[in-house]
Amino acid sequence: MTHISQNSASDHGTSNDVTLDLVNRHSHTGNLFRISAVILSILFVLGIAGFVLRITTDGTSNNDKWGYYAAVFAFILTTAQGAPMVAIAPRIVKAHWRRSTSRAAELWALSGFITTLVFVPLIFVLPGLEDGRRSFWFYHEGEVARYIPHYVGALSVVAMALAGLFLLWVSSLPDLAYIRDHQTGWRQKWAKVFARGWQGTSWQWFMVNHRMGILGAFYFMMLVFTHFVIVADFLMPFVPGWIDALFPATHAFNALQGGVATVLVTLFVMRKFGGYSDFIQFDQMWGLGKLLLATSLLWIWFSFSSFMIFWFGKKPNELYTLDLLMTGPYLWLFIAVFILVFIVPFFTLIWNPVRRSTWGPPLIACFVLVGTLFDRIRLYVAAYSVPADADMHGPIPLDLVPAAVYPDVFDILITIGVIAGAVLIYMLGTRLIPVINIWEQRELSIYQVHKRFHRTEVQVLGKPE
Amino acid sequence: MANEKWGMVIDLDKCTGCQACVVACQSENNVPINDEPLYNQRRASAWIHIERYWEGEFPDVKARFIPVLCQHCDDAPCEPVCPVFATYHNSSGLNVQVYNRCIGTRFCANNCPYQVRFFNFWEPSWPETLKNQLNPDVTVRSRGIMEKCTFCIQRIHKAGRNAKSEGREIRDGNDLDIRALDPACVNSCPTNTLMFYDMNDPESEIAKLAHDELEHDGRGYHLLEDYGTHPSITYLKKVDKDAELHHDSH
Amino acid sequence: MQEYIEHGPKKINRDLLAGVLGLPRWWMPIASVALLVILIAMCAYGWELNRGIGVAGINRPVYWGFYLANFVFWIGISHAGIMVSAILRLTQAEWRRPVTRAAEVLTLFSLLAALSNIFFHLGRPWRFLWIPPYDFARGVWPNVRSPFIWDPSAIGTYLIGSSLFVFIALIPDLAVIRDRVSGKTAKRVYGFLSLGWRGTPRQWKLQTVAGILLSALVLPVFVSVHSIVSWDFAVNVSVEGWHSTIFAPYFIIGAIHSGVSAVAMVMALMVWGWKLENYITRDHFDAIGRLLIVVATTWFFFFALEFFYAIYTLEDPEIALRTMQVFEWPYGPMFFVFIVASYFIPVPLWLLKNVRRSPMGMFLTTISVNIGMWLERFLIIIPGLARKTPFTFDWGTYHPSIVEISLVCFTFAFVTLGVLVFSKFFPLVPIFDVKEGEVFRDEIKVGRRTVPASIRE
Amino acid sequence: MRLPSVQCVTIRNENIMDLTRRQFLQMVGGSATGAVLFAACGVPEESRYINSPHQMPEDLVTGLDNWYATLCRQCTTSEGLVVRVVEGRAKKVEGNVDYPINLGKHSAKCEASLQSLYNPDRIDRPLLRVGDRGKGEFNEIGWSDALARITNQLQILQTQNKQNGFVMITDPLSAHLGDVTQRFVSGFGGRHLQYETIERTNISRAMKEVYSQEIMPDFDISNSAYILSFGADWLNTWTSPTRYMRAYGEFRQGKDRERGTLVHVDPRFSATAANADQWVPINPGWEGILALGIANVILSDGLVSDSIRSSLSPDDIAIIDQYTPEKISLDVGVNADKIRLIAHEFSSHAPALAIGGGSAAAHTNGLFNMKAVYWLNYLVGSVGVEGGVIFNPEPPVPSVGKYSSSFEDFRNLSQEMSRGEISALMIRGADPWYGLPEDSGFRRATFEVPFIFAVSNFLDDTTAMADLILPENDAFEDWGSDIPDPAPGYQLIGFQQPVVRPFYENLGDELGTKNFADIMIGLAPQLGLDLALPGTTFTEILKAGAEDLWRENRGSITAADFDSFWYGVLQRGGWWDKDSKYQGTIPSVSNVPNPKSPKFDHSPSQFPYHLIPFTSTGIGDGEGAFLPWLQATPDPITTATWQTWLEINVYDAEKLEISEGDVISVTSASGKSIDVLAFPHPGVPPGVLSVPIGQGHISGGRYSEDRGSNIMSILTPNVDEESGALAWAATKVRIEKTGEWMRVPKLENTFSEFPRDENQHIIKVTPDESSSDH
Repeated sequence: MTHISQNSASDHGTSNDVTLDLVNRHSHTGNLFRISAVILSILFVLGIAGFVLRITTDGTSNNDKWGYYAAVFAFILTTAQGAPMVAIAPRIVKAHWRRSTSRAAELWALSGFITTLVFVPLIFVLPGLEDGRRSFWFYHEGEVARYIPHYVGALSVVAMALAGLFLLWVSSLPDLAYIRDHQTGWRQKWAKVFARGWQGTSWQWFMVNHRMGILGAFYFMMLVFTHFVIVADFLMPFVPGWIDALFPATHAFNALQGGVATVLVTLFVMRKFGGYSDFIQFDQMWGLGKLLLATSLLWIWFSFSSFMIFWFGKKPNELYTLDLLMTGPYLWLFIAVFILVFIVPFFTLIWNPVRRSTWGPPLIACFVLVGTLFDRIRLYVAAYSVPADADMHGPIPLDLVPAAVYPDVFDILITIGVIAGAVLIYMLGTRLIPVINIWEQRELSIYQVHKRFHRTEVQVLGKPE
Repeated sequence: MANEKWGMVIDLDKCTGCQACVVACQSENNVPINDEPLYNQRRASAWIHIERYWEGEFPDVKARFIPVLCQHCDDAPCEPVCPVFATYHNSSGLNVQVYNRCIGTRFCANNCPYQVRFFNFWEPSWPETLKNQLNPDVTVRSRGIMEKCTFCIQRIHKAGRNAKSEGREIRDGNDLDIRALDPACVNSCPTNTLMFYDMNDPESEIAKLAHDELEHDGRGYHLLEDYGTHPSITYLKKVDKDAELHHDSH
Repeated sequence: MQEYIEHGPKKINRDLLAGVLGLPRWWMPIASVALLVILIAMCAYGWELNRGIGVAGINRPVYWGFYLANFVFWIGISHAGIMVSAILRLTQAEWRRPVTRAAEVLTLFSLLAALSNIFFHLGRPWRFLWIPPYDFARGVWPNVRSPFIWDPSAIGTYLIGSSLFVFIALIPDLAVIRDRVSGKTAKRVYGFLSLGWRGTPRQWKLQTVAGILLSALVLPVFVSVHSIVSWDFAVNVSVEGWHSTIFAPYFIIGAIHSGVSAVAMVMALMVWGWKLENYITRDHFDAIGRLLIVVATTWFFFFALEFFYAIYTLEDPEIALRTMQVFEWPYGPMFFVFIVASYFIPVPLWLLKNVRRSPMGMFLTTISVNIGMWLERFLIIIPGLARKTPFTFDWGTYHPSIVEISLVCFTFAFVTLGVLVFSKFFPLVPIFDVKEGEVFRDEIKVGRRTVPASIRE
Repeated sequence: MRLPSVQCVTIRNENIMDLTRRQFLQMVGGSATGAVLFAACGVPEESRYINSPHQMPEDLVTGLDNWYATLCRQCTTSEGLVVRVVEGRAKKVEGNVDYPINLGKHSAKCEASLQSLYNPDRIDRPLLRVGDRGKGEFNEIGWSDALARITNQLQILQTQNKQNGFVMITDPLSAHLGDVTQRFVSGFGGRHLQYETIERTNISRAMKEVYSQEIMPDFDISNSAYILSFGADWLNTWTSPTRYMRAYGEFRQGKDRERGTLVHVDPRFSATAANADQWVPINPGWEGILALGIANVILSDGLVSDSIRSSLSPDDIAIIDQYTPEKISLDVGVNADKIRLIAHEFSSHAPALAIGGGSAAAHTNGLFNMKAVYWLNYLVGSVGVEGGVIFNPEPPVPSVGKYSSSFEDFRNLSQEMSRGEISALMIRGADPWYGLPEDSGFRRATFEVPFIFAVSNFLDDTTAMADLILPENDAFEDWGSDIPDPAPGYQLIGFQQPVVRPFYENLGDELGTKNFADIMIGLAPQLGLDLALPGTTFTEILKAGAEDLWRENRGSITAADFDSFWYGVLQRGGWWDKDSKYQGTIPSVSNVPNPKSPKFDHSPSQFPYHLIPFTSTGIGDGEGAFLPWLQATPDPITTATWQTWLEINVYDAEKLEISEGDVISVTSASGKSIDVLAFPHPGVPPGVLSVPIGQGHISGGRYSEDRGSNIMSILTPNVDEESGALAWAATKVRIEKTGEWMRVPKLENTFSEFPRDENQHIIKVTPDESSSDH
């Protein structure tokens, strides 16, 4: 680790220059942006159309038609909604490189709108508890509501989305103030409304930091809890014998990995097309690259821990689960996932030159994102395709493993549409809130200095309490 | 003798819990005498033992007996966990314990869902005169090692050797062969609850019985099927006048 | 607010070598007590060897007892060293510097303590040689499918790795001692150990690189060791309480929880014992306190998952097991103590700055954590066995015998004595690391306040 | 009262010798010094063996073995065995496939007879009492000396012309041994009593009066469709369990037959009750009345064939008419509908069989109970038919039937003893000291008898009182013969041959063990008796007996010359003739026994609980208490071992705050009390306590001594006036907690609740297809 980052702040001199520069960049909207926005919105509309067709033709009664739908929901949940963690975690450990990435990450909280929307039909797809599925709610006729998983699921998804939005808003208060002060037209009005009279008093600063801390922690907890609920009630109960205590954690950690990947790709786009190349540099790639490596390692360790127990246990139900999710109808999908989510990141990112390049980590991140999508498809489609009348408790023979379910036109439309929607809403968001965090950039220019140390020049980082 | 798969059929409807098999096993296999302290320490070893389960309350109380012994599973959970291969599966479907090899980690015992593996916590001891009874064909296990039912492998081998020396194979028909072959518990069982023979032998009455009862939803079942151990022992359900049908689904 | 004391190399040497060149007054009595305990326990072990494992309280079906609970506990503690020095080194946490050595030494001795438990546990320890694959001549191999074969390999690797770790970090300090110690043989010994260290830039570079490399390499081992230890239990298909996929991460995070707590404990003891309050400052306690909050909470999350999913199966033995664990005497009270002592007492206290920053506070809380974590291991192992499978006829219980208890005491005495002896011959605080820390420390002026800063290479 | 343990000086010395010898050998072995060191700290030498890490000892070919057919003497009805002998040592016992009683099967007791052969506490030489009587101090004495002493004593009797002062108490003897004993005793002019702890007086009397049979008939369980059993635990301990269990296997799942139904009436939840399709708990002593109630239903509902009905005399019918279910249900404790149901099923499933015994026969109205129960068989016409009661023919050789003297006889004997009229008591294989209630006065009386000598292998309680102990050959070392009772429905005699040489023959002629018959035969000339026996040794007598059979030239073995016949008999373990069935007349019906209700002459307030003793699965009535295997055999219901426990209803226990293992003192109306371990379980009817017989020996070696307590000793000596049998189930008791606690040694878990399997994870149950119609 002997390379020295030339950080934007040093080139842009004082913090005020930084502010002005960023505010201007923020207000300028290019053609490429407009075109892509249009395309995305078309795709999104197509997706909605696909959904309408699906629900009119098949209804919500039979699960296997909704596997892909659930999968893409989970995909957005694990990638876009995981992204804000990339802003939260480094902030807690005071990693200096986070400053130009945190806003880009936080903005993904907007995708909460999409997930909430997409989640609604799932409530109707999931049958009630009275069919004797496994659940944490220990269903008893009369004593426990039969739709309690649905309530709790909806609640947690909404709560998570809201937490994200609040976090975004709180952390962008100072920037909104800057916009209010340095801008004119509708942006200024908009910012005026949301900046809530920010003056930058030390008390306000203290409150902002404080709120960010709390909301960050809360968002993390909501993330874990939501994944837990989704897995425990919307995924596992469909598969007899899939009693994998670790899997909710795996699912949540995938969200971290997916989040990092999402942010990496976002940064790359910003750097390449958004014109933020001065702000997004090796440091960010290096740090996020390390994170991506770490999360991939976590992925393999968690997955192996789960696999190990099932494989050694060899109970009929465990074998059934393994066959359904790994070795059976979805074998090739599983191999693809394994390569994309573990092999590729591990064997490339472990290599310093790759991490140090601006193109390496984003490229890997693309692989990871595709892998994550496949992974979700593998899990959800498989789980939703298990016949509803399978005995959930007794030993279940392997020959009841259902065949692979392939996507039809509707599924493809929906999948693309939902993803397009998420990206679209993000792009629109960048028009309202600067995608580079102005106040943190100012902070950086304050806390980072370069000194001569004996014979080399070193970078000195201030760590305020 | 390579292609056998020794197995047992246990008809729970006949078992009266008379304990004949238990003592027969003790005397055939040099199982240490379970004195009172051993029972109080919960370390009594009975390779085959009768478990008694209660059902209902007085006066409609029921006590049901089941002889439990090593199931000689095809996928025995005890086998993979032994670090030193002290327990392994032999060519004739038996789950064998190599006493000399055992170092006493007791891992196998933990991983046995049937709890039929017994550990020599103390050095087994007999009064001098009683040692005259010990079976010369069976090792006297020392302390600190695991032991369990072997389906009286020494008898199986002896029967095989005798048959070979007379230049023939063991036959199901030949009663004396079967007497020599059968484990001590099977020979003693007064009600013929326990039946033993090669499950790979298509002619064998017992193999047929096991097969039929298992296939055409008869009384056959394996102990703890949902553990996927595939035991060599087939139990036949107890018949009860006032049993509900729904229990069969379990 | 961070306080910061400039020492200067001379003072550092003087302070940190005090334990080696001199001897604290309390050293002898404590060491001799520990030695006494060890001797007594060895008599107990002799008795066990002589009479057989029957002298322990284990029975059918509870075939595993105190020894393995204790084994897991010490493996857990052993994760402290690597956690603190390797991970913190890689993430360049400044506060690690004075505590790394103590943590690593703790690792070393707790690993040995854990290993000793294996021998207590075996039915025929004199036959342990069947485990390593040496009997090729007769074609007899160990069974590589068994976690009890993975265990020795992983633990062995871990032991070697962490001893290297300790040694590499020791070299510069050994040189310092070599130059200060009086007495011919001592000089010769330290001279030999310090491998002719002269402090040339090249040597420094090598030493640093080696440190970083080792941390990177030892991390996978660190993960594998406890995963494997957890699999000793989790692969047991017939013990529902154990057969849970979460065990590997759950054990790891539990290990880190107890391990880091143990480090904090040792830090406090060092502050008191060797008067190191100028080196292990309140900041250090603060930092480790924060770390502990995160660790503890993650651990609790995994604990909750493990517990919920156990009941999730809705199998009779599982329900019975949990009822026994939580409600029945004596496990119920133990469970309560465990959960309170390892989470609900310490974490809220750690949230208070004053507690985090006071050695006494950290000492007491971390002690309670380790009591709780010991009970956790006990509560995982024994009830699981006592209620395995639907064979209610065989369900049992377990009472530890005096032999087992004294052998558990042995492990504690052994680790204590080990660390004490180590501290007599080597400095418990890495001298060179502290000096490096001083060099890398810096300040930045922001308006009117000065912000402490650290130099990044 | 408590006797100190036996100190057999000589035996001790011998042991020490042998120990020192081994150590000495170790010393000389120079290489063995290490071994000695290890031995010093007690590391067992097995742990020091170096053994192959991968070779199974089971793979090694060992020495050759021989199998000899013989008889078992542990069981009440001797079973045919084959014994595996390797290098002159008996290793394993298995059932004799040919022998009709057990057809290759055998009970736990037979297995354990190996341990009586090699028992460390077995008496290996004649012993002479040195201390006071009952102190149990004996000294070694030569055979010639011992026999001389006996001769003297008996000659004194002859000279004083008090031959009738000589009484011999043996276990029930039959065939040739019985014959010899009979001749000896009667020749001398003494008396011969046959003792069993659980006497069969009532049953044999009932057989005589109901079926007019001298000997016990056989029950054709395997062919019967419906069995109604009263009190007899015939699947566990009663008369001939192994034979019955073999039949039971057929009865349940026999080929090409419908599954039989078993209903068991018993105040105690015995193993038979556990295996029954229906267990009918009943108030103790009312079995007979219940039987009449069933008869009542059968008659009034016209479930009986006209032929039988017509053969009933009017006053029979009059008697039965009184016992309507409604009237009796309160006393009997079984509700009327249930009685009706049972009656209907019993009469509708032919052939049906009614068996009675056990505690049902052990009441002040025991004889009536038995008669009433067995009389039921007439009503359903299953007397003398397949699947019912099958009468036995006369035994093939002239022999005393296996009868056991009634309690009354022993009470009279005790009175005579205490009056000093008995001057010589000879005891063999019987333990009246243990088995008779203390109130019978036998124990006290023994101190009044000048000369007691016992022929016994073990120092059981009675033997411990003897002045002279003559050790007998073990069954496996000895010749013998037995006519099983009940026989399998045709003539059968089992022959017992020595399978190993006497274990103690190396002690020489003066020491070691002898055959009981040979002892008597040896004594006879000195006493000037002519027993007119066909031989000078017991073996010859047996051969002579066999020769008679050979001459009849029928049955399982026929041969040209006697020798081959003899060897054939020995190889098959006996001789039988399947065609020699019962020839006599089969009565169509007999008179209804005149009813009699049980009497418990104690105030219920003082003694609220019925005490039902029962025979232990393992150690039986105490005769097996010396054998560790039997001691360690778990009781089927409680799985308890090695101790005496008290089975008490769970709710009674809760009321009294009694939990398992509490030491409870049981006090009977006789004022005597014993301490037992409480064992509450769901199977015990409220108000009933049951305690196993067999523990509480005051001597007899390491396995039986000071272990548990003797329930027989506290019984109140109620008798059935008609038969004079001891009503051992008619005692009422009260219980108190002593406050002590002791773990019950049992196989079952130590988990607080009763092991249940309600969801049938383990024992799966399926409904009865054959009887699915109702």
